[in-house]
Amino acid sequence: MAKMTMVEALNMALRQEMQQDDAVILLGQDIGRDGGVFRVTDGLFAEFGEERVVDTPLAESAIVGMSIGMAVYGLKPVCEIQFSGFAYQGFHQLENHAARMRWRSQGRLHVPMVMRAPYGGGVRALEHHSESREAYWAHTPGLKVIIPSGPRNARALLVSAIRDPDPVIFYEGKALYRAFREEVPEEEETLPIGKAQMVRSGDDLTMISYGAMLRPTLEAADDLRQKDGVTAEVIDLLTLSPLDTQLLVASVSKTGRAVIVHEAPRSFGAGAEIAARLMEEAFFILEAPIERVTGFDLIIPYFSREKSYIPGPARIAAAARRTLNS
Amino acid sequence: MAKMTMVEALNMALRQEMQQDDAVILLGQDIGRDGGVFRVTDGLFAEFGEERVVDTPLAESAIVGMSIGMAVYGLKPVCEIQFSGFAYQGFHQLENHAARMRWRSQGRLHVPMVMRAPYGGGVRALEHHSESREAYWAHTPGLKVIIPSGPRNARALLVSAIRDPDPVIFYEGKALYRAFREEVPEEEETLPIGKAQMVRSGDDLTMISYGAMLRPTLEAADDLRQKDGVTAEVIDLLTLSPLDTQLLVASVSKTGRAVIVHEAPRSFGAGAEIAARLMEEAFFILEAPIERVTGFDLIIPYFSREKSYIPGPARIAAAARRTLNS
Amino acid sequence: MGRKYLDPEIGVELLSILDEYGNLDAELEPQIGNDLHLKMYRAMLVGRRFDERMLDLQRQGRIGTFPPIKGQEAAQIGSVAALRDRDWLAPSFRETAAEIMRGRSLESILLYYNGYNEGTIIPDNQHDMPMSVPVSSQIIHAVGLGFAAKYRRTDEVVMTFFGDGGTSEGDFHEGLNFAAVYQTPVVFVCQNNQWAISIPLARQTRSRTIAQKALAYGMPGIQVDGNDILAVHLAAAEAVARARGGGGPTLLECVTYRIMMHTTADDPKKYRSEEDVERWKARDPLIRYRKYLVEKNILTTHRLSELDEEVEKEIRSAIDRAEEQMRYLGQPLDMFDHLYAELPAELRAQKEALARELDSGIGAKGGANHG
Amino acid sequence: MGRKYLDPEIGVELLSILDEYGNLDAELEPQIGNDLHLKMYRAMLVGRRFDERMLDLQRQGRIGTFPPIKGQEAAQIGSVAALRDRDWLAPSFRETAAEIMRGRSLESILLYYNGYNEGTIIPDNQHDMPMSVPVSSQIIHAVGLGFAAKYRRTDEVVMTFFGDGGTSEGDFHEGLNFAAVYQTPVVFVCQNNQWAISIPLARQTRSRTIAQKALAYGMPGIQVDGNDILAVHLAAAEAVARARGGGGPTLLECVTYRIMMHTTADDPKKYRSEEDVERWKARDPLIRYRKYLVEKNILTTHRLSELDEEVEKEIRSAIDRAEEQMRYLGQPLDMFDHLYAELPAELRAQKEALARELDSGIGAKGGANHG
Ligand SMILES: Cc1ncc(C[n+]2csc(CCOP(=O)(O)OP(=O)(O)O)c2C)c(N)n1
Ligand SMILES: Cc1ncc(C[n+]2csc(CCOP(=O)(O)OP(=O)(O)O)c2C)c(N)n1
Ligand SMILES: [Mg+2]
Ligand SMILES: [Mg+2]
Repeated sequence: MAKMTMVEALNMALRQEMQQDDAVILLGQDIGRDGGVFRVTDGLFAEFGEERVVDTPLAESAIVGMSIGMAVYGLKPVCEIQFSGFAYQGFHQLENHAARMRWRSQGRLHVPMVMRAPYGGGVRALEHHSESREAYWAHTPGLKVIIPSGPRNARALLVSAIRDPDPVIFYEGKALYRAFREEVPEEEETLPIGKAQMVRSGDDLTMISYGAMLRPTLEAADDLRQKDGVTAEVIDLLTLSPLDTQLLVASVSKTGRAVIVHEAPRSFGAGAEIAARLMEEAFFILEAPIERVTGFDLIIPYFSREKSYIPGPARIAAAARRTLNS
Repeated sequence: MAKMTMVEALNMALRQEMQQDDAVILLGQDIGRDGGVFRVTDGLFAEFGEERVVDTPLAESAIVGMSIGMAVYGLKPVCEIQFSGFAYQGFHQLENHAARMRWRSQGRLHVPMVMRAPYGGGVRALEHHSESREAYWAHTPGLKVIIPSGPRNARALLVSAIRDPDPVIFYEGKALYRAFREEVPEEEETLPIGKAQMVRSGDDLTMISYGAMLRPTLEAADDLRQKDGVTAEVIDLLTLSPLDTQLLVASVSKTGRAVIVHEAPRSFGAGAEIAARLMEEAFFILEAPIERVTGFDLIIPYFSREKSYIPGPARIAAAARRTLNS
Repeated sequence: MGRKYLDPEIGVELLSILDEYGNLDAELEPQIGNDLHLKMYRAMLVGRRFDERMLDLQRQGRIGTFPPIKGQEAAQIGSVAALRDRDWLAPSFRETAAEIMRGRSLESILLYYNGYNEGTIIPDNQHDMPMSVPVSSQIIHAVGLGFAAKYRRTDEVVMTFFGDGGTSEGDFHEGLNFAAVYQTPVVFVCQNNQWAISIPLARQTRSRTIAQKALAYGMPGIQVDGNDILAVHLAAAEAVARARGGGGPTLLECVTYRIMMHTTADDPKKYRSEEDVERWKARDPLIRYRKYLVEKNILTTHRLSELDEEVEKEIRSAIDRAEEQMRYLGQPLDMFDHLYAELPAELRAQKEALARELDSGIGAKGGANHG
Repeated sequence: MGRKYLDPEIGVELLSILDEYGNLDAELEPQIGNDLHLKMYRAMLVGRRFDERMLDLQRQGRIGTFPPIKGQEAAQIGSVAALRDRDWLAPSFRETAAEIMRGRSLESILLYYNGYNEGTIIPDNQHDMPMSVPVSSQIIHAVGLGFAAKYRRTDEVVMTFFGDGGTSEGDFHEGLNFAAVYQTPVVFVCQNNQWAISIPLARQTRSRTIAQKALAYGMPGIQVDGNDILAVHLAAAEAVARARGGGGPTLLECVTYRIMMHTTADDPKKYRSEEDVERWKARDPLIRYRKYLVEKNILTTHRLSELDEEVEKEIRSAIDRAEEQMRYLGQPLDMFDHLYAELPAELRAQKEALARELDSGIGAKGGANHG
């Protein structure tokens, strides 16, 4: 097993799927000769050529729309939107068509496409390059939303996403791309879409997070254990939609307390749905209000202030302590 | 006071604001000679001419984007998107610019625009003509989201929206356009943005709704009173963002129980945020899980099935009874 | 060094073979076999009569809102007649005649306009896409289909339709640009019927023709008399041949007219004059074609009246079959089918909740709502 | 009846007055006053030197990622020099020189690229929009501004900038179409620098020129040598005059080249050859213009070196002022300012929560993060 960054792991997932299945085609801006602005497709143009690693003109609606046509034909397009903040130009193609084609055709036509996009802050980027708005897609019936938290699960989930018969939005935390390395097996590895993972078991409260927020959440859990002798059960959602309610409810039924952490704005964000479901399914077990630790209801500020916007371990731990003490 | 349909009331609001302020300009598809596909702008082209009632080519991004430019210049554009299901073509203009211009310019430039769009089902329309996805806008910092429930508050809120210094998404329930008439005063009437209304007071549970779902919610409340002798406090949100948490919490603090009703898909919808806030602010008062009565996590079916998709009084009352009996 | 301005007034000639007075340009007259002539005429006839019948049904409340196609039959039939079965069609919402020619059943159309999702089912052996309501959004799907067909080394061609109003959408621009860059085998057919609901072409764009928009993409463009099926078919056949031969995409503008209302919910009197409509009625593509077929002895007047009867019967029985099906179609629980390959847990729970509701009789308030 | 195809190969002449070898087309030489010449040259010089200096700062970690403009100074300065103060500029993200010419301070640019929202503040007396990062999205704002300026009976003109890649976005198409339909006073300036990050023009569009895309909108289009400030200025002045006179919009294509990387995060070696770059370096717009000014005795070599020193000083002190300001700017709580005219209750609560966090020292983990 090689130690890989998330960029390398994603690159391996794409390469291996392309080697196995010539229906897998990549398209997007600068993914070819340039290898992608984050290098996720590095080397694939050289290996598979311009027919399968397709540099596109500068138009997101067309990138998504062309992927839909390819997918209906029977290919498995994986398109890259250079930054998730520019996916909205293709919003109507995703909502009007990618999410509906199977339904509209009564099962005749399928759209097995993946839309990859880097999301989130923390890399000192310019405006529109640091957004987290995964809730838009999660609220769109017909789409699935996957957000990995590290190299190994990113690779396994991307393979699963490519093989999934339905359209998948695959958000990659920029801050994770090169943040750390993990052992990633050369052999095929997949992960089930729609299943969360308990990454740390505990008894006193449940901490729920995903993507780039998992690590600060784990740091907060460590802090609680060390300073307060409190053990937190930490859940990594991995898939935001469909949501793995079962695992969340099972954990909270044990701990009676929950903190949800995400980088996206708080209001009408993913945390609200998670909190609502826990409240619905575990109401009589809950011992304290569920805490949401999230980005503020603001546009993420330019990078000199972004660290104060993005939840950090201290903010998360403080919220956990509030839950524990109420 | 004349008895008006919501279409007539909205028309009056536009006419009066245009008469008072020549900065108010309307633009959209077929709003001129045709008077709009729902006749909301009927007669305004004749009264104000093509410079102020602007028929546009068929391009939503340009309709929203041109409104932004007009607003920055100092006009007060009110654009109509023919159906909310076609607003996504302008999604990036709303998220990238309308919602950000004041912030981006550090308060120098403002975007006092209103985007009107008919939303929701129940009128036997074709695909994409019956959607309710208000949560997309509510999750977008920088926008305000207003959804009136009848002729009188529609008129007052549209006036407030036009005068508001920030961009407002104004969703009009198609099913309400001609459903009933209300007395609407000729004199100026406004309503504060961000304030909900208690439309019926009660003690046993709180029913929260907005837009076209208010009336079935009231019918359900009647049913509960008659059949179960239960009094429900019914709250009409009117503004979805910013949400009037205070009034909601006050009511639930009294009743201890809540049912939230909307037509939009359940998951990651507005009901989740409302439930989460009530859980956060009134946790120790809540006596039963908050019920969400919503559209299913599906694309609203073609009209032969839409009545089974859209929450009706019976479904709402049943949910209320579950809350009361748990 | 030096200067020269582009002349923005550049226009395109109209390709016309059989004009409204029945004059024929023998040199350009395409050699079309009688079978195809018959097939095209029959499809135009079905398209016309079915459209008229649907209007009655709509007025009687037996179907919902729909967009009539009267007057645009030649633009549609002449174009798709150039396709092979294995080719692809990516229609918008006003290609009823084209869809029928391609094999879509009349029942499915009636079911669709009566609010049944079952009305969009496409026969398995058919390559076509379901109609697309968001204006011009389907254009880009055609490019993706064409890219895939080329990638798979087939000689399949994709034809997509859109209106004059559709040329204003960003998707039109992005789609044609992608098609030209990748030289995908796509034929872009604009049914320029002069109106986008209440907006006339002159307020939709300032370009003198739609065909010239092809210049922006380095793509061939041609404008034809859309009510002249010979001209439409010739131009379409050339564009299809170019695409099939690896010559890339073409923009084909068919100049025609929307004789009826935009949809049955629309009232054209609010925005256009009757004279204009009358002038165009005189250019009726069906009558023009019929005259040609008779003069050429391809069809006898006797055969024509037989065809009228056949088509009447065909439509009547389709309506019967559709109304028969509506008795058992439209079960509420079916709405949970086909969103995903597999129903996620949350949706399963929602489906069960609806099932319970229906059993408990609460569902009574729901259910199909015809009429 | 009959037929004729459009020739998709129609192109446009290049407007060129002062070529890379210093040859001058005296007939076309615009009569520009010495003050304007001086103003334009100085702005080009500041643009060039500031760009070079920012690259150093970025390499030293003293500012973040930014897009260099080297080689595009003439396209920018020649264009905006045709505007009056009351006119509007709607820039994209690579118009640093144009923004400076319009009055944006060097400090504000440094603050912006150092992640300070304060860096986008536009002086009150100025009509310009802040830079727009989403490609081509600003084009439509320009049309709205132009519509409003016309509605208010002013003679203000709006100029908007975008790149060659930007012409592929739907917003480019929708914006130019709207401008032509409403005849708004807008000048659309495309800085065709041959590259969109790693995508060369030939893979961006199949049209031989960008100027010819104007034909799709019935709008005049012109292509000029973008490194020839005399040509750029003449074409821009004509387009601005047309717009101001009620003649409607123009598409102006400036053919230039992106000499440097796309942004400091980009590595062009991955996708383009050095020869190409070298060939374009020989066409340097600044050197070409300086030569002209000296030959015309508009500037002496002595004055030139004085200017070099002045500009050096100006940049140095701007950097000092910016770094001085950064010591007190960037307070976390300020992020809640300016989203809405009035802070809604929920946001007030969130602001208070952050304030408490900062007091409690938890905020220590947050705060400004320079370098
Ligand atoms: C994106 C989008 N915006 C608006 C509409 C509403 N609408 C339906 S058809 C139509 C006019 C279309 O005109 P045109 O493209 O000329 O086609 P035609 O109706 O004439 O066949 C409009 C505005 C839509 N369906 N999709
Ligand atoms: C809508 C959108 N998509 C993608 C990007 C990322 N991006 C920034 S600049 C750029 C290339 C722009 O090329 P061009 O328009 O030629 O301008 P240039 O960079 O050459 O000045 C891309 C793809 C963006 N900013 N906006
Ligand atoms: Mg039309
Ligand atoms: Mg460029």
